[in-house]
Amino acid sequence: MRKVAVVGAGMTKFMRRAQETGKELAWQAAGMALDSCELTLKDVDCVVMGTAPDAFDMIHMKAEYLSDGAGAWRKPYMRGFLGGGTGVFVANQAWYHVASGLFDVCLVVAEEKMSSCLPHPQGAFVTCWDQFTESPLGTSLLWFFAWEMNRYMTAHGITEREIAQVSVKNKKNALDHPCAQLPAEITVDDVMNSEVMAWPVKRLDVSPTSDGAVALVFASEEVAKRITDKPVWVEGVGWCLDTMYIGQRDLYYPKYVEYAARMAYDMAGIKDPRAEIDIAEPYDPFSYKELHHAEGLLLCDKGEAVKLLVNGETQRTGRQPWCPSGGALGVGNAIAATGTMKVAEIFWQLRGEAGKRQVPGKPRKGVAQAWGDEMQVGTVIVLGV
Amino acid sequence: MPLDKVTQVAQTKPWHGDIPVYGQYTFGIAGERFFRDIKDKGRIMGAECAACNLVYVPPRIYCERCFGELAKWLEIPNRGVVHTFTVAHADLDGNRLKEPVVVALVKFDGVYGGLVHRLGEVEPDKVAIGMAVEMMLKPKAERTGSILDINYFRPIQA
Amino acid sequence: MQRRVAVIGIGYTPFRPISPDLSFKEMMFEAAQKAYEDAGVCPRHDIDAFVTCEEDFTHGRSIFNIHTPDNIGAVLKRIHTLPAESLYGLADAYMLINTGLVDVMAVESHSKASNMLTPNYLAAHAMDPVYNKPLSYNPYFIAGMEMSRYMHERGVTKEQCALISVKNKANALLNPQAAYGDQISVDDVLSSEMMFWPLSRLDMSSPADGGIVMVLACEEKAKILCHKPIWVIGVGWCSDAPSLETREWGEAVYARLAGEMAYRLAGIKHPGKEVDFAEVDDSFSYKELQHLEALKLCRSGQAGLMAEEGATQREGGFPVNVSGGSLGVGRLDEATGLQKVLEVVLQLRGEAGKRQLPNVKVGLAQSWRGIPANSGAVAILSKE
Amino acid sequence: MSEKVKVWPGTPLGEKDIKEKRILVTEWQPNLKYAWDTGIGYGKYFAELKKGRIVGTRCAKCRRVLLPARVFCEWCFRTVDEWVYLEDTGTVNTFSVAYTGTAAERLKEPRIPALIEIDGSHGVAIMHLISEIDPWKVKIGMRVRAVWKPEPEREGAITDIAYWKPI
Repeated sequence: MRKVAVVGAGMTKFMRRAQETGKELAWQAAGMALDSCELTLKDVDCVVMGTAPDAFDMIHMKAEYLSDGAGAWRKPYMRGFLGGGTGVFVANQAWYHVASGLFDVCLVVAEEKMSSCLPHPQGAFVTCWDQFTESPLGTSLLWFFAWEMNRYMTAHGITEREIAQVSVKNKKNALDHPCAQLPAEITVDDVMNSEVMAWPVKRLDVSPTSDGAVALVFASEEVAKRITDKPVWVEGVGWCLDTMYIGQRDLYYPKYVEYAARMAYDMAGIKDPRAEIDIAEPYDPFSYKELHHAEGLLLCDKGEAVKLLVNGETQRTGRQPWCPSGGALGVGNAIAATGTMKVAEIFWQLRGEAGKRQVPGKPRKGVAQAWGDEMQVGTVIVLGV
Repeated sequence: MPLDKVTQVAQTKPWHGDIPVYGQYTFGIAGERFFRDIKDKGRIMGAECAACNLVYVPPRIYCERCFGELAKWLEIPNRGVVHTFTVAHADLDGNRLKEPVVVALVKFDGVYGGLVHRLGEVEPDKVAIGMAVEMMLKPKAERTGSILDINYFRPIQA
Repeated sequence: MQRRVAVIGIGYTPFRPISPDLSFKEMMFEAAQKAYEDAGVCPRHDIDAFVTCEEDFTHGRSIFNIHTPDNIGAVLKRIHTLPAESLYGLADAYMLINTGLVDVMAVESHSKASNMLTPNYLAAHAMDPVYNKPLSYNPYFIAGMEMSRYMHERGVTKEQCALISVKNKANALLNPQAAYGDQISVDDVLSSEMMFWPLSRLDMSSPADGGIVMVLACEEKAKILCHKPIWVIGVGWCSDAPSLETREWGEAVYARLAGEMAYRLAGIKHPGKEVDFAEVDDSFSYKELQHLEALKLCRSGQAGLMAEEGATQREGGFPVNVSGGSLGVGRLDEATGLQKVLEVVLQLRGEAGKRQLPNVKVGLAQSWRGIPANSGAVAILSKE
Repeated sequence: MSEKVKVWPGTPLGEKDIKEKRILVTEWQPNLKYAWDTGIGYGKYFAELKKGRIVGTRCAKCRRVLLPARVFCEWCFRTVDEWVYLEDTGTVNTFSVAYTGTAAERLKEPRIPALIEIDGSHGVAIMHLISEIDPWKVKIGMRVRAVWKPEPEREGAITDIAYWKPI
């Protein structure tokens, strides 16, 4: 299989409301990514766009609209889509654009402008669920997370206070992220006392809605070695989608994440992810999700993630840091862009370029993961140096 | 044994729905400035890419061809030519228009791009590609900062 | 070196203006079941990855891929969605198989256009929200403007465009799957309701419902599983400037560049000679002519004359849209591109019934993303 | 990389910037309307709900009950074999006490959305709402029964069940 490397990354601030249009955000991130590896648009063979539902930007076929901002003018340009899992999936897609042998340099741009959706970006989700049997109930996005969190807590006897520590950790990590939207020093009590939105989900368990863009540059081995002495290799990719019928499966465990992770680990030759993975960026749109996903990523036994958290092993200075970036809870959740931000974070961490966020001990292998749809999608990428 | 298919029209029943959200869009960095200029000063501005030797209308903050940043803005004369046009006989709801609307892409001299708008003060069958037209703005008091601040383009009388 | 990739199975439901007997899920299932039967594969065991091509608002569901895996046998497997024309799905599968990660892959797309009650608003919703949307025009003005400029630049006449509608609707009469076959005359087209001058009602295709699934495989698997593999020898796709203001209005640049990419992969130097027939996008009559020129399947500015001479008729020297195209079959939303591929596969297999072309070896399928987009894809398929 | 970049792009706005018209915005009502074909499976599911019954299907190969009713088994990828009528009682699989509506608006009285495992389905759940109980007394594993709308008010929809109440 052809070797593929990530060679550049860029991103905009994550913001509740950006003045920039989606195109402008895309250009800002993409331009920065190209600058970072000293390539120009001429060097780019193809472009992959990652952006979640059109209902956020409120533009039908929004990838078409965004294409010039993403640098796709007169280039092969494709948009991959797996709901909230899109951000990591497009990295996988860029990998196969290059690994196929068709292209040498692929620019990935992930953009989201959720503030365009009124009365509130959450309203977009009511257009997601099954139109016949689910949406007519007035189904809210938060119900799903509340159900899953409740099921997860009940299955393993985990408490809300324990889960709250994810928010505390990630918002604190985000204090060191220059693009973060909601960095904060908060306590478990702050989380517990925050407004109940859909019990057991409280306001500080939830990531914000965001506008922002992130871009990555992928290159073939030959090009990567020519333009950088610090390529970060794509070692494994995986993606998997479970049935849409939510009542047909048990929410306490994300089997789809496990399947996607196994695909990626198999490809990367990873036998024991707990020992071999140095840093992880599991998707954390809600506090419990980081734990839930870490279990799916096989970074611990089922129900055990919370122990690693409570012991401090997942802190930036811990044995295996989770979400050293600050994650969706701290940096912001510009859906597709957030997944790609996680890939960018692993890229920066493995190159030792994460600044104040740098995880000590020269990490060599990292995994980024995103999740999406109706509690259905796992997308995973393993990077290494 | 497989289940029976739907075999009678009476058994069919659609389920109705819509998209119960709407869009609110900022104009962006370039759009904000472009429409403020139209609203307040009644002029069209373009943005130049020196590397590609292009002047963008509508102006942008980036060049779509080379990705360079466009910092230099310049005023564009409000006279242009019809690059292409159509005579629309149906409205957005699909209804027949009583008075057809001539929609055109108006290009300006030396400019990459142009503006899509309607033509006014002209019979549809008199319109031709290459026809010289000028921009007709709404009175300043009625301008809100929108593409609709331009009322229409009309032929320049020779 | 590229791995060889073949279409080893096809499945589709009839293309009809409405389809109230099936939900979209049941339609996807029917097409998938037929494709897997045709390929002799079990999706649960034999297929490594799936791709579906659906756009959210076309189907009225955001994150449409939520609703896809069950219907094509992809639960807990690799499956993703491209909110794109379905020919992009074929290209995507071509890439994935070429990585070596995947050996057998399914591509799905379907149309439930009849379920979308406000199609003008749908296309309008794709326009630039600041510069174009506030004008609130019927979005098909874009086709009128494009036709106008294309005719101006290439000296094509409205009569020549009308010939395309006449040809494709007549071709569709021999296609049992086509919804809009008819015997019409150039006068019928010219005298049909004027919509967006120069575009008349009969220059425009009408929507249809239908589902299509294809199974693709690498060479080793294709040779084991299939006695009539049809090889995908080239794919290409391209986006030109999306904005109405900076795009090219006369030439279909996206089709030219997508075509060049596909020809390069297929090792084709003289498309007009090496390709035997084509299914190109004909969402509007003039689009067929514009695309033939862009794809270098005729000399620049000659497409209209070629139509007049009858060269693109079923019996002509270079048959185009023998299936009936979108004008004759109906426009299948995102599935339109796969319908083009379907016809090419049927012709190359020799399974095209009464409309079978004699001695065809290489066929081309091309698609355009639709109003108001400015992008599209190309696939070249070969018997050998 | 993070170290090299001094200024990260992006121009954040506050809600006030828009409310007080400090920046230009434009709005668009998409006006997208649909009539989705219910087809065989959901067509029957709705017709039976109108009659006050919950219907699923069964796959003879994996023996699972599929709910809501559908005509093919996604796991075995084959058409199913029979309709099965289920009880209108069930067990709470998981639930929430929701103070927010679909567009994040705050509700005065919370709703209790739940996944309810329907009796006779061997643990397959449907999405619905619980009522007639203090929200903080709801428990996973609680037994509930459907409260149907009066027959004349039913339209063949999931909302023909008004809500579920504790047994």
